[in-house]
Amino acid sequence: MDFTISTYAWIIPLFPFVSFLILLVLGRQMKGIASTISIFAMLLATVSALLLLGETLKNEAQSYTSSVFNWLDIGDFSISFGYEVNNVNVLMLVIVTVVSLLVNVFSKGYMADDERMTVFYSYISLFTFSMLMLVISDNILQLYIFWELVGLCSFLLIGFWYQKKEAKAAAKKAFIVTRIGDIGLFIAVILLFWYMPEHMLSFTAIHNAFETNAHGFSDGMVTLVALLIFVGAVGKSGQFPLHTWLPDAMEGPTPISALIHAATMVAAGVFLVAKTYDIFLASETALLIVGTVGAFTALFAALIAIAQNDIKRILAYSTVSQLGYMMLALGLGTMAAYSAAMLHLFTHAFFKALLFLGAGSIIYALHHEQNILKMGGIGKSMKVTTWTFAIGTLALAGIFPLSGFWSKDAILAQAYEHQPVFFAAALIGVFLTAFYMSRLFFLVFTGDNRSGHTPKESPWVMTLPLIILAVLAVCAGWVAIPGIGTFNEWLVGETMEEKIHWSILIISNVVALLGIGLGYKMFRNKTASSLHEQSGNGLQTVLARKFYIDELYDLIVVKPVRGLGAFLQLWDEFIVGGLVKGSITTTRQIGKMGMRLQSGQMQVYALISVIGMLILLLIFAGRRLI
Amino acid sequence: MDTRLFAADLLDMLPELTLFIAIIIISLLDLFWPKNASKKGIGVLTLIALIVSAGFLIYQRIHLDGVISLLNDSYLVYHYGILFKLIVLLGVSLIVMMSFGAIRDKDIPHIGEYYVLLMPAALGAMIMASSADIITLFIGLELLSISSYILVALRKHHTKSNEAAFKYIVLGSIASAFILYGMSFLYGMGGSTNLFQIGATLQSLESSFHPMIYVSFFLLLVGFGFKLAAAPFHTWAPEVYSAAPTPVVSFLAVISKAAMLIFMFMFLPVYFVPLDPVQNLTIYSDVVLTLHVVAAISMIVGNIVALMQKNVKRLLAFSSIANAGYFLVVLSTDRPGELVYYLVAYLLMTIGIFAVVTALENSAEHQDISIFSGLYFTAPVTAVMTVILLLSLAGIPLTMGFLGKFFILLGVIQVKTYWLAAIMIVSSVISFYYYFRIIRLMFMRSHSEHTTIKVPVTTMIVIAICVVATIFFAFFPQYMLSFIEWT
Amino acid sequence: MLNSYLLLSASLFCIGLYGALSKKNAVIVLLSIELMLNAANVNIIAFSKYGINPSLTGHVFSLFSMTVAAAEVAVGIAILIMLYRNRGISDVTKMDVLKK
Amino acid sequence: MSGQFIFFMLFSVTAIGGAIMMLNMERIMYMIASAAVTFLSLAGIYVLLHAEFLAFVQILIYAGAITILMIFGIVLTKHEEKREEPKRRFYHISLFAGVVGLFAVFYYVINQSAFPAVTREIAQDQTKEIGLLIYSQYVIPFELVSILLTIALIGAIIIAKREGK
Repeated sequence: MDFTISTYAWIIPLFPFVSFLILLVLGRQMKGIASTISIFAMLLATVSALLLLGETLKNEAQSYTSSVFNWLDIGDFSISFGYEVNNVNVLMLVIVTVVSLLVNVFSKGYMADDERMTVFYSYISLFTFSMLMLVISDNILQLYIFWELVGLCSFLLIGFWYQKKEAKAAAKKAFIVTRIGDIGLFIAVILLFWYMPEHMLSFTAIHNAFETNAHGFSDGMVTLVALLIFVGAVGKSGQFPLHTWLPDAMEGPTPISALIHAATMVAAGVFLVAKTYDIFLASETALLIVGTVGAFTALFAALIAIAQNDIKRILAYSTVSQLGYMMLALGLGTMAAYSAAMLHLFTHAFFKALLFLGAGSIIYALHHEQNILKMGGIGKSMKVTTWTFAIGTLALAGIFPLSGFWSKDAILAQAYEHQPVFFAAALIGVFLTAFYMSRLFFLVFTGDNRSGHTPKESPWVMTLPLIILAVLAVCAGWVAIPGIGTFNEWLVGETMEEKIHWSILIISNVVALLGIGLGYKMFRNKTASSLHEQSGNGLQTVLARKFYIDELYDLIVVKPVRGLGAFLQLWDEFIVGGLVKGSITTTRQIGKMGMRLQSGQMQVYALISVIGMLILLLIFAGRRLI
Repeated sequence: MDTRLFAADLLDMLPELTLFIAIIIISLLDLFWPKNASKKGIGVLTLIALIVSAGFLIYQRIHLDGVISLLNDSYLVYHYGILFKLIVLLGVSLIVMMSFGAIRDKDIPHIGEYYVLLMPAALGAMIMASSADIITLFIGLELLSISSYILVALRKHHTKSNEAAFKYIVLGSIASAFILYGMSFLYGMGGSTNLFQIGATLQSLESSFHPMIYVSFFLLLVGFGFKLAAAPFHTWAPEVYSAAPTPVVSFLAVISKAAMLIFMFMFLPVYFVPLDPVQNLTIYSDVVLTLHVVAAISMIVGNIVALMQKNVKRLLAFSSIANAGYFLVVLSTDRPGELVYYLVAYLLMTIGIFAVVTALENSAEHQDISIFSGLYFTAPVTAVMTVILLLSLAGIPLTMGFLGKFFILLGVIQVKTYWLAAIMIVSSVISFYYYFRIIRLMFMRSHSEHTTIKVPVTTMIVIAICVVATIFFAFFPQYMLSFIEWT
Repeated sequence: MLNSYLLLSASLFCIGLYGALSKKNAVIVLLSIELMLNAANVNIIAFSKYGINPSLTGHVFSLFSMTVAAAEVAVGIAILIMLYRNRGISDVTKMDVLKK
Repeated sequence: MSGQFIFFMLFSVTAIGGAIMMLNMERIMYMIASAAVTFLSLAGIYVLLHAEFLAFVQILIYAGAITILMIFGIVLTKHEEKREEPKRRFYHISLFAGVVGLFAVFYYVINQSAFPAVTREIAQDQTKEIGLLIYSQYVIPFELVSILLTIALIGAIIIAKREGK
């Protein structure tokens, strides 16, 4: 075999790992250059990933698998520690390295004042390493291992500002909620282990077994395994009903939100489902559930986003909603929908990272103000941020010809062909997305400055990543222009017949423009006083101010929608929040009971033992004898 | 079938004999040790004795062919027994090394005796691994127990420690009485002190004896659960752990536990008594079920109560109670290989973390969990190694702790005890939380307790050995597994 | 006849346990534990005459257990003396400085 | 009623009586004396069980050594004689229930099991036979016990020793 970069793909994760080790061991002495080390390592990783991409573009779609060493050999089974390079993996590699590089650069400015910068960069490096390893894992156990590690990094980074009570609480919540998903995935791994022929856990083996139907599973078992895997994905990708940790995770530093909680880690759930797609294809039920959960999440997270005032929380719900789109597409069960989901993952990573970093730039300029009602008029003084943010907004809204348009359109077209209900949900979602984004945009960038600070454009280390991401947010979708782009064939490896639904192209654009228009009408050039009055007594204002159009919209569209959003938020607070609180209270109660046993009286201790023994004896021996 | 011991047989007992002779010689040396000379010399000699003994063990393993049985099947030299003994020796050696820097004169006035006492304790544990005779098992157990009572009591000027020692010996003796009483029933029904013969006789007994067989097990369970620190027999552990010298605590947490596992490993086969041949039901299945329940209670109680602890050693006590639960799970699935793997993993991470604790508490002069705060900024290397040990204890991937638990879970799921698997997963998830609390403390800059921390070189070596092995055998479990599976 | 011996031993065991768990005086607690060990010895010796396959092994067994009991009680008393010297108590219910 | 049974009744009544007295006596010296009575009665029981050697050892170790040790313990630790009943009623009730439950279990178990009524005559020269057993079959525990006693000796000395400060 000729020299190929694929063979050396394992080097890519090593760069951030080495940077992690350096920062960890020598961190204190090199506080000044911590960021440089990390950025340099990421640069190397990005270049290698791009080289790898170049190679896979040249070649026919083929996958390269290699086990580095046999990790476990017990009795009759063996699990190797290896890596796999195929087009899906390479796509993810590129996303992760590029976004991570840009976030690294951005953080140099954003975190400049933080005294624990070294720790921050070491966490980021560790995260990037784990994420890259997750991406190139060749078997599901290995994937699980790094799945846990990225979760760990996420946990640490959400609670990075441990002095903040909210950050601590958010880390705790993320911990408990995502754990539920992880347990599901872990059980799925063990079940796969026991039931797969010859205990094989590699993705290739899973693919082969399910494609040829040569697996040892009963139908029910397939559904169970698929759903357990999906539970893992739901936890990580913030799908309903485990989404609640993601908006809270915004308590972490903003660059982290961009990297982990928007572009990469949360997409791991989608990636996992994509990797084990053959299992899902084998079960109709599982597919339907995936699609339904996705569609529901896409819609309802968008609704909640409308009711939010915190800039990062709006973006977080938007992320949840967009991940819902990807799940929706995966639930359709066709290869075209599959590649549409991956395309959306690809484009979303860039424009969402752009939006988050843009938000970071704003927050930085406004001295950590996050409430959009207290912003406004930033457009004049922060030109770069404004323009790039606008591009991100349009891309997310799905306006032609930006990247979000193509990927969202691909999903819409597939939904239209296979599941009209999902299509309807997705279309409403498009409208809502455009609406809440334009609300965000106009409240922040136009109108009076309500923040009490004079914003200054951020330093170039922060604006440069924004510009690069903006370019990507514009162009990334062009790889898959229907009829021209070759994304589908490249990804899936087979040519697909594509119908171009012109009507959908147009409808989705119109709907998105409608949403933006409504937002424009309602939130453009707000002054502090008008905002205040709007939230005050409604009907009197209508008559007095004679803003008929605005207020009519408000009354018949926005109010109900926002009401619904608020209602759905109750789910978050009471059901999931209650669950989290409940589990904490229960453990605390058991803990207190256990503590009470420690009375210091040794005779009591002995009696506890004797009575415990008697109870066990009566239960387990008694049932045989009586 | 010879009931006598010949000089040639002594060759098969060389590892034990080495310790036996070392105990006599070193304790005599200790008597005549120069008054003003450092007692570390005694420790070094002890370490040498342990290493020589381990060397003989390895030699014995290499030349082992099948099972060597002495004294009418009452003393066995076999593969897993040798592995257990090696684990015991490894653990005690690490503890001796840790003690060089950790044990201070003002804490323990009799350092020489401290080192000497570790040897009979190890000898007791080693004898238990070889013995198929209940008398020898009992004596081995008592040798271990009495040595550890004295070890706990060695911190003479520390009133809390005195009290803990007294509680420990009273409760420990009650546990021994239960064990002895249970053994007396086994002896009566089995008509022999040899476990194989007891097992054979019990199987042939008529059903009227079944209640007594059950009772004998539950009597043993009290003592077993007590010394393993499994709930609900665990209540002594937090007190004794928090008051005893830290190296002794790691001895209790690792060696005592390992010895009790060997003990039960020997006894469990006795209970293969058929109850109902049609349903293939044996007393053993009830025994296993009981162990599962005890395991579940231990995991839940240990992990949850640990959440509430502010004292590091109490926290680790509850963590070791939870680990007793994991051990019970693997013990009842009857997979000695997994048991050995997890035992090694547990040994490394526990001794490693106690080595860290001993350095920190000596520097801070208290045991509050805050001794960890800001560690990353005062002693980064130690902090990083501590993180790895804690991650292993929490069972995070790429550590031995994870693989060990993974193996245990595979076994549990294979025997289809799903409820136990669920409890195990959920409770170890809970455990993440308190381990992470410590990790987070270490990375807090503002609250740093210490200005500088001096970790003694020997302690550092112990920590490093534990960390490196924890990582190495997670990436290359093959090396260990092939040694465990060696036939 | 065996049953009578076994019942005697069971009673002694239970009385010993009761004493160990109810008496406040540390010395008496230790003494009660000795009673429990003694009960086990009665069991063993009774079994070595009347049990299944009677033999002298039981005698050896109880010989050992008596030795162990003596060693245990010696250490126990030593620890108690040390504790008394440092804290001035010998009442087990007052030993609770370690509770949390 | 055989003579053996009469003696058994006599010894067991004194043994259990001594044990109960031990728990109920007012003064500590009386408690120890009652315990000694129990230990001596048990030696009698051993004689009934044809364990003369053990009966001898029992008198030596229990009635002798251990009782003396206990008296040492009493003398070296002062004891307030007055008994004020602590308010641990719930504890005492559950303790009583636990112990009675345990005894009930033993009672049931002992009465259930049907041991064969065969007894084999044990060798006449017990001391010699026991010695032979110890030095052949049980030589390992015997050697271990020697270590154990040494350790206990050393331990007891260093623990109880007053540290010169």
